[in-house]
Amino acid sequence: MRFAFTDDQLLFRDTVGELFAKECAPEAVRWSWNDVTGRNPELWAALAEMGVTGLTVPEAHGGMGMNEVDLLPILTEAGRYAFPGPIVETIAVAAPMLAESAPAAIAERWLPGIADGSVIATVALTGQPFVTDAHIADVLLAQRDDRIFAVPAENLRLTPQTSVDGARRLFVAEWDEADAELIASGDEGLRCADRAFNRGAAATAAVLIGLSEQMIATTVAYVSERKQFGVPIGSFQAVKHHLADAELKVSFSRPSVWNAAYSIAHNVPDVDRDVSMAKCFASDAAEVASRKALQCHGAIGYTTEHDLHFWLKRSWALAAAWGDAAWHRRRVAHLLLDQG
Amino acid sequence: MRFAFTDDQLLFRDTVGELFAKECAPEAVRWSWNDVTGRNPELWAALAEMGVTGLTVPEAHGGMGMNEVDLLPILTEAGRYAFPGPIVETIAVAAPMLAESAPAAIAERWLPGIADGSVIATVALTGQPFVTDAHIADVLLAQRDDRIFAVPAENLRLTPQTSVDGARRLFVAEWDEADAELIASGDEGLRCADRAFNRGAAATAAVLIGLSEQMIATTVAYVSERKQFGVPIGSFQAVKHHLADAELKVSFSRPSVWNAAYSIAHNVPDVDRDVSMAKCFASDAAEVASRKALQCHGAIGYTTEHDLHFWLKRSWALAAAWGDAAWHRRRVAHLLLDQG
Amino acid sequence: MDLNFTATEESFRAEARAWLEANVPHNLPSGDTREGFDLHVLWEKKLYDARWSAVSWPTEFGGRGSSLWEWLIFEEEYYRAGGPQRVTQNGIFLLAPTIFEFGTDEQKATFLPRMAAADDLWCQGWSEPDAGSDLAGIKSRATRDDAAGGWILNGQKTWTTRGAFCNWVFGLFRTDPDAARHSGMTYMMVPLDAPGVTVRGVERLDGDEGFAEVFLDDVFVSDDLVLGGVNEGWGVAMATTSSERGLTLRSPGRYCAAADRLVDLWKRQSKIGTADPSLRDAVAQSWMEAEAYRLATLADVSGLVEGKSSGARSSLTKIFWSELDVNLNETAVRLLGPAGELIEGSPDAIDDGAWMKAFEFSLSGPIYAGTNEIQRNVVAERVLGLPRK
Amino acid sequence: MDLNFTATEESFRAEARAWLEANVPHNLPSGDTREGFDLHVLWEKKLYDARWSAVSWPTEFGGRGSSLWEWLIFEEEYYRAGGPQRVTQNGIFLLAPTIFEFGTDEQKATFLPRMAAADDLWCQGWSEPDAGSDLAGIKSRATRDDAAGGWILNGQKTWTTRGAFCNWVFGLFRTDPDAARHSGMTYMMVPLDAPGVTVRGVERLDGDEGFAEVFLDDVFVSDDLVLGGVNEGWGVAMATTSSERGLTLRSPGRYCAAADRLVDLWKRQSKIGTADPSLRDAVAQSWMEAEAYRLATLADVSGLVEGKSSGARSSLTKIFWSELDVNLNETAVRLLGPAGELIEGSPDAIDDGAWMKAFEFSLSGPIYAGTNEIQRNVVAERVLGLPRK
Repeated sequence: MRFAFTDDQLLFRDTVGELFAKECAPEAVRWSWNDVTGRNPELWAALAEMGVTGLTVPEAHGGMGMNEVDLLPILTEAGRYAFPGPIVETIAVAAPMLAESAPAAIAERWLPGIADGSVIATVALTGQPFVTDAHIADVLLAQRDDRIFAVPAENLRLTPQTSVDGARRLFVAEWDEADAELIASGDEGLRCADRAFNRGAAATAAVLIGLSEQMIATTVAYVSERKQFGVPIGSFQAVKHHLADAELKVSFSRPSVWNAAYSIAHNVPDVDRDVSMAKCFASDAAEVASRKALQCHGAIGYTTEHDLHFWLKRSWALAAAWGDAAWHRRRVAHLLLDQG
Repeated sequence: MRFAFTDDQLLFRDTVGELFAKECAPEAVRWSWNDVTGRNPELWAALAEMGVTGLTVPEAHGGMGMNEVDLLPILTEAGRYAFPGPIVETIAVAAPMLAESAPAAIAERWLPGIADGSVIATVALTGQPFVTDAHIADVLLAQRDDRIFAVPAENLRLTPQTSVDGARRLFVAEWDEADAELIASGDEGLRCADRAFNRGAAATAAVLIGLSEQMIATTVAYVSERKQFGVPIGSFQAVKHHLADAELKVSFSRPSVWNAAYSIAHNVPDVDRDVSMAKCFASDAAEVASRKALQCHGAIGYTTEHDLHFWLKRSWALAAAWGDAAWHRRRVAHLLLDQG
Repeated sequence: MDLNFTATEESFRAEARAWLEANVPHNLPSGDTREGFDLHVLWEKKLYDARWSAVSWPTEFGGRGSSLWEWLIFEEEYYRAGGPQRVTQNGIFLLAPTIFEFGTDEQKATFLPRMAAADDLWCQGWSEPDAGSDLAGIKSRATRDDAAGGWILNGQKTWTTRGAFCNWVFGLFRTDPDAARHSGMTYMMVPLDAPGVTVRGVERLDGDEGFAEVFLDDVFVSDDLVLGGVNEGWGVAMATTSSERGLTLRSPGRYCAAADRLVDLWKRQSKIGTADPSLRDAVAQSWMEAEAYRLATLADVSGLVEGKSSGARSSLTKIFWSELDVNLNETAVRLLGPAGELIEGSPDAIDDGAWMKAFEFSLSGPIYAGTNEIQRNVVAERVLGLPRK
Repeated sequence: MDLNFTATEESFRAEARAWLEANVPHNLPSGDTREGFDLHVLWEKKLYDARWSAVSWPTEFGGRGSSLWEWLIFEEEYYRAGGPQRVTQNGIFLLAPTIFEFGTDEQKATFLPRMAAADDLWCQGWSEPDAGSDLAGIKSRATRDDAAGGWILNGQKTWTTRGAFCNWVFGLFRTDPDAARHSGMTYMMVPLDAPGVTVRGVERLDGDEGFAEVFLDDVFVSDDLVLGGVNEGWGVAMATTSSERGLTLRSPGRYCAAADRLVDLWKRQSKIGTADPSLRDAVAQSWMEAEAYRLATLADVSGLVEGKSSGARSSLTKIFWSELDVNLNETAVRLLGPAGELIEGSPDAIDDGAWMKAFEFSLSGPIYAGTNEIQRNVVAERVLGLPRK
């Protein structure tokens, strides 16, 4: 029993974190809101260079063949910096879908490109009407009933939607089956979709942990400086308890996210339950952290001139994406209560 | 439009409140826990003397012919003093049941006694397995399917139960229809039961308001005196906010209870919704007030030597009685959402 | 206790309803943008022309002399009809009650009719960079100019709602620099077109230019623009902030209408099978909270018409409406599922993103008009009597 | 990351499970009553005879020298088997870690084996009438008696759990009356049968005589009963209170077992059609909170075995387990509907009133071992680094 990361895993995470710190400062997020594509290909290339985009790609396809336990701490760093881009979709979801379920030719068509950064993939499972980053994707992995397809980008008809998070780019994507490659169908298709959903939910939970940690850190810094009534507002017990509440939520969500990573990587029997618990807790924690962060910032946090809103809005969007807390709590309830 | 009590109503309430203050001090509640019957006939007689037991009895049967708007503020006083006895059952529920639904002979058998204090009545509607105060009751008004009966006490077989609130006396009551007087049946029986249930729920909500107000008042007094770290603990912001939260809950529950009283008295079309809202809010408020009161008292509140626990335990019992907050919230949801 | 309105009140309601149904504009752009603001002002002028802009004011100032009950009825009908936000709000609902209480006859005659007619548009200038929750910390100062018969203002105000679009601001200025924190301040009304005033718009969380910073650089204000006594501004301001927390700023009609729309949203989402069953209780709870606010207001107004002030209990009111507003809109956004994050203009946004916008706006409620932390202190200390320390 | 136990650990689990299944007594009366306490002591002696009373201690003191992982496994199995409360808890889980850290070899040899064997039964004496959350406010004093080689104690301790049934108490006494608040205190172990000691039982919320007041009137305590240095008691006590907040007092096995019983209760109530559908989410939430506590503990222990202390984060742990315990038991009581208020001995009480009793007990969690308000201050100041003021 060892519920901890290896030194290598932590080093990898920290190295990627340093890249984000340098290349994905708040000004970069602000740029993403205002730019037409909102995506920085050089930063994606740098991630590829480090091996991040190929982290989950099998070695046979030019990747590192690692798993969720290696990946999720890196996604938490992506959350900490509110990184704009399809890191969850391409690396956490699409690559393993292709590696696990796609016929060899299809896998070979896309996976080496994911590994070297030249291919960006995004995902649309049943129940996900809005596809992220379809405007820069090379391929969409999409579910239609019990069938999973790879749809090359040139065959997609996109309608842009507008998210409250200006750095998130959402689309409705239409396509014809004739223009798509079948990856899996029947029970295998559903299994592929289930595993993809679990991966997306757990990966998003990891991002939410990073967002939450950063909102708490930013707020701690602000309330330690900001003075009212002659003292830092962080010395008021009400402010202390707001932030302690947020820290409590995040502290007891984090282990459940690492456990979900392990359960997916090792395909343990309770993987659905573990993933849903992780997403439920991480979504709830992000809601609490974002609420407390805004309240403790006061009016300054309520402007777009301040950076806080990038984290708030990403938190709202991701808390709801891949199933919100209520949806996942219901799945856990079903698994616990409706049998035996 | 005037959503306020008359001076006469307030005077009546205050007069009864003064009686409770004198005759139902905490030592009287403590006595009730330890006494065999736990009921003080002299205090009941004093209530009868004042007209309280006959408040809802029609004048033709020797009562005052008043309604819920007159009665509920008095029940809030009963809650404030944690009065032990079947004041809700006899006055708020049984008397109106008999007055509205019973054949003249049955009404005449019991109502004058309720008015003059010589008859105590209790109630068992469907879904209420435990009958309060059956040990001192003269008559039980009981529902069986769509029929409502008056069962004289001598025909009841009682099994005592033990409540966490030692001043509450609960029983399982068994009886044979042959030994009971039919009050109403069919649609009329169900209507009688519905109105009785609404009356019990609203009356209990009024009691909960009094319990909550008293828990807040007691706690304010305690934290203003008790010192730690060299200052009254009531000067700490966390303690202030605990009590402000409780006050907030009670302040916005109280009007809904008065509204329920009005809706019952005037049989407005939305009476079910209004009553359920009142009980839902009052139950929630009492849970919050009891939680905050205990937390702010600390260990001293966690002993039976201190009086606080009388209020805590009554609150827990009554928050659950006559439908708990969740049950009534569901009824409101049904009324709002399942039509149209 | 009598929960019926009189026949006169009911006919007032009928008149208001008929007029609003015929005239309320729909789909106005946000009043917190330049373009939207101008359209809202046109609507305000229309309201005024039909004497609905300030129903409770005496007719001489542009109102109808309506009772508080009729005012409540009008508010119910206004929001039930889907009436747009009131960009005159800070004047009519906050400054005006203060003018009625503290203003001279001349001030009333000068300012109130122009306010009712939306000829003057008012914003408030309470907060400063170092005076938010700690309102007594304001530093903007007014220096006496006896010769000119007035004051020279210097300093900065911030978080001034719609400041970039209004032509007047009211607020506190320090007139006696040596006085203790709560003393030595004076309540003044300042024309934003006066020389020395600079206004900079600030974008709000939802992207609207809803805030402004107001910089004052040797701005002259004549004596007739002082409201209440010199150095007595704190007491005058408390009257305004009490209006801000209580009845006049946030009538229950607004929340009851929102709760009804939430119920309608639930039914629509149910019909297409996407209503989250876990949210059923939350929808009912939000509806009940709006109704509880309505009932509490009926009780308050019943007291007010008999001369009983609710005093510090207005802090309870402010906490309650601000938190119910957050709960209600959060529930709605959750009900929308994946579409919850879509905003105005997004093709698949339900109700054109109005719920997310309302949710964002609701989050300011626990912050402005005195944070809810401060309000809870006030409740503890002034309603319950806990020691201040 | 490897979430499997080793073969050795699994065989330890199997041995524990088999022994517990064969030996755990059921339906013991509460250990917080005189009669129940004696029966619990018999059970503790049986545990000791099979060397299960303190598995993580070295064998020389009566343990098995088990690893922290094995200790966790034993706790899981103990509560899964329905093992009764541990009346030796304040000795084995709170005092013993302090003796291991600060005690002399002689103290270890004297006290630990008797503690493991339940020959000595320990209670703690932290709180005093004026020193609750403010532990540094204690006034009980120890006066030096050089001639006799010890100290003369005077004062009063309160909220001493099971104090009326134990024969030893440990706590802090002021040995230097002139020192600052946190200094000048010494940690002492006091025999309750010493002359000058009076113990008065106090009835707890649930009716059990679970508390005691301990009055000390010129009680002599010899030097070998001082734990750690004279005047260094605060630091020694902090080690004990840290155990109290964290791992050793409240192992996750206890909450996971309770959560499993809650799930079972839901299924039973469902079967008879009385499970409140609104509580379904709450049952799942409670189960997840217990599981989250288990996972957080696995992470903590993974750090501990590599020498990383969790430090002030133990305050987060204390808040979490105390609040999850309240939520869990409150959910259970609500699930019982009208039977929720029935207690032990009531004919129709479900599970003989155990849920209400557990709910009542859970309410003490946010109070004892440092109120959760104090713990939140600690989290804010020492985990997050907010200014103390």
